[in-house]
Amino acid sequence: MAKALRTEALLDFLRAVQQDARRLVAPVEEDGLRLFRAVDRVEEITLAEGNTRWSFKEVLFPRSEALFHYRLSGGSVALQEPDQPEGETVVFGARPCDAAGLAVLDAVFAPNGRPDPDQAPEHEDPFYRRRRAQTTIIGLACLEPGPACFCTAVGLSPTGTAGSDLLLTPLPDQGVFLAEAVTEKGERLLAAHAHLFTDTDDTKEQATRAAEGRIQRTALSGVGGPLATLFEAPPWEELAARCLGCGACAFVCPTCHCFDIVDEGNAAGGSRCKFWDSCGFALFTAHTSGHNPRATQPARFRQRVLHKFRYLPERFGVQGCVGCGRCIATCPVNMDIQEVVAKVTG
Amino acid sequence: MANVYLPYLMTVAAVRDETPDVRTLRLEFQDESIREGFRFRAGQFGLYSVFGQGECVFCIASPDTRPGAIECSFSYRWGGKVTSALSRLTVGDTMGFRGPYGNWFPLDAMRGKNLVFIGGGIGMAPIRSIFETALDQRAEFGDILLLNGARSVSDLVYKAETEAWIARDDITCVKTVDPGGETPEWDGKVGLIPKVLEELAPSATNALALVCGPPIMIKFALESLAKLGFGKEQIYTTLENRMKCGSGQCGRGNIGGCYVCKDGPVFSAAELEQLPPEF
Amino acid sequence: MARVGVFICHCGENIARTVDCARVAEYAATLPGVAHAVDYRYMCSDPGQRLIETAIREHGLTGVVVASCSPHMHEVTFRRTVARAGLNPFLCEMANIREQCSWVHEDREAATAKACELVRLMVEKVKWNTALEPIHVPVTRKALVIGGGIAGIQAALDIANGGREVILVEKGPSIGGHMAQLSETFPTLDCSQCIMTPRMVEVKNHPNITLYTYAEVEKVDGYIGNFAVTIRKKARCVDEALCTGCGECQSKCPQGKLKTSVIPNEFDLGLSRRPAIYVPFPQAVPNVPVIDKEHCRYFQDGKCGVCQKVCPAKAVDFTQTDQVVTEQVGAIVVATGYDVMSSGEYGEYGGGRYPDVIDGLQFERLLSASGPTGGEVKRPSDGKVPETVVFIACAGSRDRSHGVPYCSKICCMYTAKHAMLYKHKVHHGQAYVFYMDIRAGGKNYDEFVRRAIEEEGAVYLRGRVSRLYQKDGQLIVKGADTLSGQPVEIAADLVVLATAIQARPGSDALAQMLKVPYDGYGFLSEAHPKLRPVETNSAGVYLAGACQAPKDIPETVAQASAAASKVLGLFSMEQMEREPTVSVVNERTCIGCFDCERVCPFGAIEHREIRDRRGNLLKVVSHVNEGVCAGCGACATTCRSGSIELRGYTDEQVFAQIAAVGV
Amino acid sequence: MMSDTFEPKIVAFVCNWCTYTGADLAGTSRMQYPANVRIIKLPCTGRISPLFIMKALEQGADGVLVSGCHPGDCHYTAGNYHARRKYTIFREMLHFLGVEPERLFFSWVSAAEGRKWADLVAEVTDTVRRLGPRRSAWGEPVEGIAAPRLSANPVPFEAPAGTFAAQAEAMREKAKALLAGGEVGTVIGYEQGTLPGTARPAFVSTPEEVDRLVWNEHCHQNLAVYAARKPAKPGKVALVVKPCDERSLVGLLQENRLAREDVVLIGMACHGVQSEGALAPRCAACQTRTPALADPVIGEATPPTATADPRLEQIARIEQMAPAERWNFWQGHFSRCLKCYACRAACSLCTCERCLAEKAQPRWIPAPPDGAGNLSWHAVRAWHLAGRCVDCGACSAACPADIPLYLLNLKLAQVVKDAFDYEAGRDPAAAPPLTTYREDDAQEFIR
Amino acid sequence: MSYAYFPGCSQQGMAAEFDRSARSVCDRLGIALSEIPDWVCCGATPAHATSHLLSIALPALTLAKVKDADAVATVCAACYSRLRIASHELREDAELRARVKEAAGVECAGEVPVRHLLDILCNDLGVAAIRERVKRPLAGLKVACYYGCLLMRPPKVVAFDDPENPRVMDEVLAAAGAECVEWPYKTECCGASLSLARPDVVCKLANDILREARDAGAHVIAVACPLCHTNLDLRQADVARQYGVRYEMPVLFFTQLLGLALGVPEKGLGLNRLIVSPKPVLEKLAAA
Repeated sequence: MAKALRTEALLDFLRAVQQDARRLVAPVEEDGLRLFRAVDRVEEITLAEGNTRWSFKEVLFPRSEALFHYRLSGGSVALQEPDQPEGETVVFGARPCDAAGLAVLDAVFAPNGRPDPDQAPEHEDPFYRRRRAQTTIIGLACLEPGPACFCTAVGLSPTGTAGSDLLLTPLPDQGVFLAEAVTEKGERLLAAHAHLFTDTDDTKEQATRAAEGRIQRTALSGVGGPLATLFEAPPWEELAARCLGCGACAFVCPTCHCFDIVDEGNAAGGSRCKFWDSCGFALFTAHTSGHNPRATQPARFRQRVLHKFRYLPERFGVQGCVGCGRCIATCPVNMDIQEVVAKVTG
Repeated sequence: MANVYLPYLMTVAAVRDETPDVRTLRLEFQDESIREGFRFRAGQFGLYSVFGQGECVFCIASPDTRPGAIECSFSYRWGGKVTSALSRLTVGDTMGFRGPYGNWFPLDAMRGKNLVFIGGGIGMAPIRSIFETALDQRAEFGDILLLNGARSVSDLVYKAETEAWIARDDITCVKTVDPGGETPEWDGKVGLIPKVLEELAPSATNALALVCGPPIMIKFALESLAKLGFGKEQIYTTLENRMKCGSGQCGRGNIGGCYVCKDGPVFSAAELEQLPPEF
Repeated sequence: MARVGVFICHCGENIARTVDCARVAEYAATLPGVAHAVDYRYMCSDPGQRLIETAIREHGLTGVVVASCSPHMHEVTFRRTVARAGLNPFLCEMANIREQCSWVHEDREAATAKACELVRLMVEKVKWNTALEPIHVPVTRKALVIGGGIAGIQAALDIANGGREVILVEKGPSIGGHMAQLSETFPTLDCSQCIMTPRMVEVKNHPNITLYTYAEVEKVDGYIGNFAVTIRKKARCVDEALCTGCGECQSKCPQGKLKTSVIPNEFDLGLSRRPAIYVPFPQAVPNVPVIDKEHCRYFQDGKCGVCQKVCPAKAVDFTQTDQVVTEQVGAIVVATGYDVMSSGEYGEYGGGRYPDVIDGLQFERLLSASGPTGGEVKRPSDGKVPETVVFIACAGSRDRSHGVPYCSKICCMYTAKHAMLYKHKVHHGQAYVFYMDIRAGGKNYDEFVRRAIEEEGAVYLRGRVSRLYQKDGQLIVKGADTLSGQPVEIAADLVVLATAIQARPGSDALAQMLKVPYDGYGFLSEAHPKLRPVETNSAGVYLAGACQAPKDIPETVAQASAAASKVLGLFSMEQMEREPTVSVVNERTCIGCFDCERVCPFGAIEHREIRDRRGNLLKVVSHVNEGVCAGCGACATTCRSGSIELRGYTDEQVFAQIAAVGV
Repeated sequence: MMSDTFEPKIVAFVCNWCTYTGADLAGTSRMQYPANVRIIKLPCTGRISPLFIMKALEQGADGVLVSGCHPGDCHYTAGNYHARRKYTIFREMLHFLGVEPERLFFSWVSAAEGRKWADLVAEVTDTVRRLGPRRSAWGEPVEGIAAPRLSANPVPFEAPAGTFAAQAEAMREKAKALLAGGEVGTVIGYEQGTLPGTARPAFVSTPEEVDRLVWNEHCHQNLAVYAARKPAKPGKVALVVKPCDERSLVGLLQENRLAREDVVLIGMACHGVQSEGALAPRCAACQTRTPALADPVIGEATPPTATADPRLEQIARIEQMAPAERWNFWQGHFSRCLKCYACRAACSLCTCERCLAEKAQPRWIPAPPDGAGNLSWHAVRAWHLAGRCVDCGACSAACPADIPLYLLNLKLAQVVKDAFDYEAGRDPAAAPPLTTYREDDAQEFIR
Repeated sequence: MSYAYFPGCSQQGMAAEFDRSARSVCDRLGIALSEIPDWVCCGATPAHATSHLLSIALPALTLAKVKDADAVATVCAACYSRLRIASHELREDAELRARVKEAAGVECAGEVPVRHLLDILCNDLGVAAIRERVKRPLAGLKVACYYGCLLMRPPKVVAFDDPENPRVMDEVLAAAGAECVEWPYKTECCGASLSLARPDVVCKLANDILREARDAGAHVIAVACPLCHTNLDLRQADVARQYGVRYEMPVLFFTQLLGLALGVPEKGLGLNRLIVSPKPVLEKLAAA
């Protein structure tokens, strides 16, 4: 039996969830663009259709964080762990594509127990693991996917449950949100606020068909194989000639996880900072000697495509691209990854 | 859960200038318990940090049979931020090390075989690690040949050790410099490594070759080994790439689908052939 | 980490009185990278320096910070100390805890705290210092002297006698300058021709001196030790090699009949006439005439050519053209001299209206034996011997309304000389001198002026002349005698104005060519008035004589010899040694926008092509000429990508100091 | 001075020849002055870079003093003249960003002015003490001050009917001719984007592909960004350029990044472009709508309107805010910066092989996209484009976080215009304003 | 060119003939003079000797009243000097403008230039225009043009000719047919306002001037300032008494001489008001 939440009761539900959690992160309007922020009052949350300018990835993989602090005095060095806030974070309004993106981040940062006997012991990112454990995702299905969206082309759905602990699917005609608990965290959440939910036998099939119907992008099924042989293929040159080499596509992407590590500080001490990086930058692979394995911009864009559509599926068994379309909407010169993959493998 | 990015605090026990821009540091773990427990395998790499300047990646140059302290050799010829900072360290200073990462030379597969070690310039560092590990259990192996080459006499790394190795009678050790790099009192060979290798013509039967050095040298060395009958799986090398995290997360060290930090840095020539020309 | 040694000086009580030196040393020891820190009473004393040397050797120091007085005081001292101990001198820095700390902060607590901070700043900086070696630049050991007056002649002779080649360039037809125009010179009254002509001949005959007269410097490229100077030798229309100096052409030149000739003789400042082909004065060196094309009938209307016909040596050649020569020289001495303000500038003294109101240089010509009147004092209007002569000092000098607020320094002396010589020539004549103050500061100078007053009977009236007008053949000079408080009126036959000494017109153009700064009056600016009077900010360019400021002959000759000694000093070394704190370009990141070239005041940035092994051009980048770079760092600040660094003040060094403040 | 009064920490950058010697003279004359100033010696004010001032503020200095030789006294003849122009612009930028003007001091102190130095230090210390400690760290918002918001009232976009189609046709003809005639190897123009109502750069190298080229109000990118690159295909490059794009080419010519004869310009008479569904703010008041350098100029431009540039009103609003409000306004926007460097990638004048942001030795601009890193990055980006930016709008359009970069660019362009009567992108032969000087440049802000 | 005319107090009193001749000359030469309505005294020497503010405020009162005129025309050297200096200082010094506004209640920024009639005649009208309108050239008359010390000083503010050797009046009267002699006392001081306090000094200075004019062969002296006129004309008797020399040198305003040349009837020129009558000279001239 599916559960339902009356549309008007949503804010009460969220206010209640906010009481129990350390913070509630949800999409708000700021300077004309929609971003995930920790909200003070639930009324700030915007429920409008469409997606935020970039995903809630930074709740789990912040754009910049200190790995540790070092103090220099005399000849000696003192290291100090960074302080990490304890307490539950609830992310509301995660679109199914963004939620599905967590699978990639989990695979890379917290492979937890993938048995690989002859590999050196797996190294997990403790910071990510702690944050991931203290985060609950309340997904919000899409009714009107945008022009750049192509989640269906990569095997996902605007009403998919992957990655969410609890998925709410708006059924405007019935005036309710269909609530599906996907994980025990979702179950616990429903249980904790059972009084707000009623049993219902409505389904989301009709909403799903309507939403999926709005996406006209051609499917990119099974592209991993053909891409393997197309490393040297000529189209990369033409397709990526206009790429300017910035990091916009990587930083708005829910699955991009590359980072750089740098020491910041002064003579007394400082901290070692990990922060977002992009394979689009020329210096990403440049050696100090000047040798650069990926010397041209098309080679760098090729790495972006192959990493998502071949290396991640091959090594981690996860789909590298969730089809949210943000990179297409954000790119100053409209580099369209779906178009490129379709052309290269077409 | 331990903070994997937190390096061990090391003290610089010894500093030795190999060449005008290559230096070897001997590092001791400041923390007793770690010094006892630290183990690594020859061929693995680590991240060396100078606090305030950053971290950079190169192999552990000392043999894994002599734990307790590690050595590393690095070039600061290109004036990199961290390598230059490392080059300014003096005995007694504190720095950081974390690792070991990546895979290692297949010591077990090498047992009972004749071994050919080829090191070009700073590439000699990983070779020395596995070479000395082998020497520490000499009996396990057949004939051992070491070819230590460099652009010029002053660029030759581990000069002292090489003399010691030449003096040993249970191995053959040859040193060579590129034509034009020799000096009047140079007593080693003069010639590019592949040419000298072909002159030495080690037999390929029941043999393994371990090669490290600049990409140009590896390319021609592999060809020479092939001429000498060495199969692709009989040749191993390590790849040097720009890496940041060491554990396959920062997305930086991949050549095609292969993550150098997790699937390497040691590769067989066969594996190398599969990789796309992205290194 | 570097192994820095910190040495805190007490400077007796000067620092210790308000800075707790022991505590600063203690603090320094805790700084990262400091291997040794000690304080001592007199760090710059011999034991103090030895203490540093032993510490360097014992502790294997890689950097030294001496916290004591200002680097302007002892930076050189301590860098030499460090060098003696085998450490590169540029790895030694000074923290100024005296002039900028102990002397200006009474509160002991605050002064000590600040001293600690200043030490930390310098310790952080020294960690990023790199060993620097002095720069060696090849030197062309040949000098160029511009200007053939006494200054140029003296400098050329000194340099030539120092065994170096010299090129002397003189704009006029002959060397000699203004001194050749003088009659006798103060304070010894020896005849200028007698003491100068031998020097001029010596210049002509000196094997090391190449003399270009009637020639001008057009362009100067290059830098100290490696100047390329373009010289235009104007066409004299007389072949110097053939001409014997017989003077036939001058006497036969139709334009030249002394009575009818209209061409004013510049040498006599218009008091006499000269032919179209002329030698400025009898003792001219070289004694080779020049054809003045404006006034020569052959050039103006194609007729005549008499000089060519009469010339026994067939030396006259109308077809001669300007010759442009380029000379490679290592140093340049500017000795272009001065000009005298024309009396016409002084309306209230009837300047330019009354012929008998003349300036000092014209009076010199009247006194000179080779002058237009053969040494007899005759007034220009009617040739009468003047019985009463009024000399007016400070005519133009020290007068803001005429744009010459400075004192021209030599007029008081030559006016006294004029009064004296006039008395010698016209025994019954009476000289009056209107003056404000007498400036006779040289050796035997004041005695000379006293002689003119007491023995020669010159009447010195302290006061300004208010008006001067002509009345029936005489010049009525109205002035005041401030000592007696009475107005004074003198009917004079001749008035001599001691007009102001000014810079040569065009001196600013020459200065710009040599990249030498000049002041508002056109005089070239010396590097430092007291410490480097004959050098300029443009390395390798030296000054001598009145081109730098008005001065008399003794001072000019002294400066000329000083400039020559500087040149000989420069040429004493095969290679010139220069401070290594110059800029250097990172050719990998330079994109060749050349903004650095636009801001470099010394033109030290050159273009360098980067080619690959097969020789095709990859890019053009900036390159710093270490011989010219003065180390100002304007390029390093202008370069957006940080591709050019100033050694000694690199971004790293400054960054470290700023970060040290943030601690 | 362990009293509880606030003791400001002041950093002084001084030139070695004049002010440092003047400070020494104050010492030898035993003139007393407060101990709050730490002196960092440089050879000349010409070497005192605005980056030093920024780094001192980032490291927490409460006040920064810069002092050197009086104009005309410079030991290197022109160091202080160049420095004066740099400070004129950089100081205005820091004020515009919200740094209190009373924290920055500039002065000329000669070697003989020991007294002036002592009095200056006393005055600076007293001023900063009264101003109080820094209200927030570099790049962090000031507690308790709301970040004001600016509203933008977009102007609807309308172009005369039919003009685009005619121009597009003529442009394609020209492109075909150029390619067919072999005069150029590549034509870089615009083609239809994959999202509705978008256009994107297109690289066309054969006459047949020319039909992909379009021309409409969505063609807002500045194609001059590709001018400084080596073309993939051999032969010259033809660029389709609007007047503002062309102005950035003038900048590239001034900086030797390309030779005029290497590029053929297909000039498009402009009707303004669309951004976020309305007329782009920069086009509302644009006065130069017909390309000046381009060889063929295609079509007739819509005559410029008399409407005032709406962004100037926004700049005026920002200037009226109190420093703390201005500061929070900018920290609010910069807090969204991801350091994706799209602004740099889209800017046709950002042609450095290695940007200062990537220079690690030393790292003037902290690398992480946190408070200090973002503020330093945006300060240096605007500073490096002062007197060079031609207001082509590419950076603001490319920014995924919609940071109003055009406000910074426009403000500094105004400062350069008022102070040095110079406009970027007009004359390829002109010397960029920061590489030259006039002896009578304004300096009323220098003590 | 339209001129706002400022006669000045002397020209209504002891130097009425200067004003009358000036108006007739301008009339004959087609120069439109429109008198400034209820102008006030320019303050002359006493004003700036006592209070700087007063010396500026008084001219400001008049200058403020000047409406739509290209320039202010003056004839008397003292008026010209005061008005010109006042308008110069008002232009340069905003703070002074404020104090004048507060003291005199008028807002004046000295925009309208102040010109002397000689300047207008020579530089605006031009000497040729004058020569054309001359009816009875002063042929044979030798004139010593006397400028006085005030007209051209201080040069930076007031001079419209070479302060040491002015030529303006010479050219105007030469155009009128007279022969202007070269003499050195053109710009020597005549003693000005010492006329009352120290007549002995005035006599000494006047004597020098008259002597030099006589020695230069001048028949008459032309002046452009009522005070100079008084000291040279009125004081000739005292000079004779003090120095025993009777010069009988007529001293006329340059406008009177110019008027004669332009055919203005003598009555219109106020020749009868002069102490040393010019009649004998003029008659001798007419006879020649």
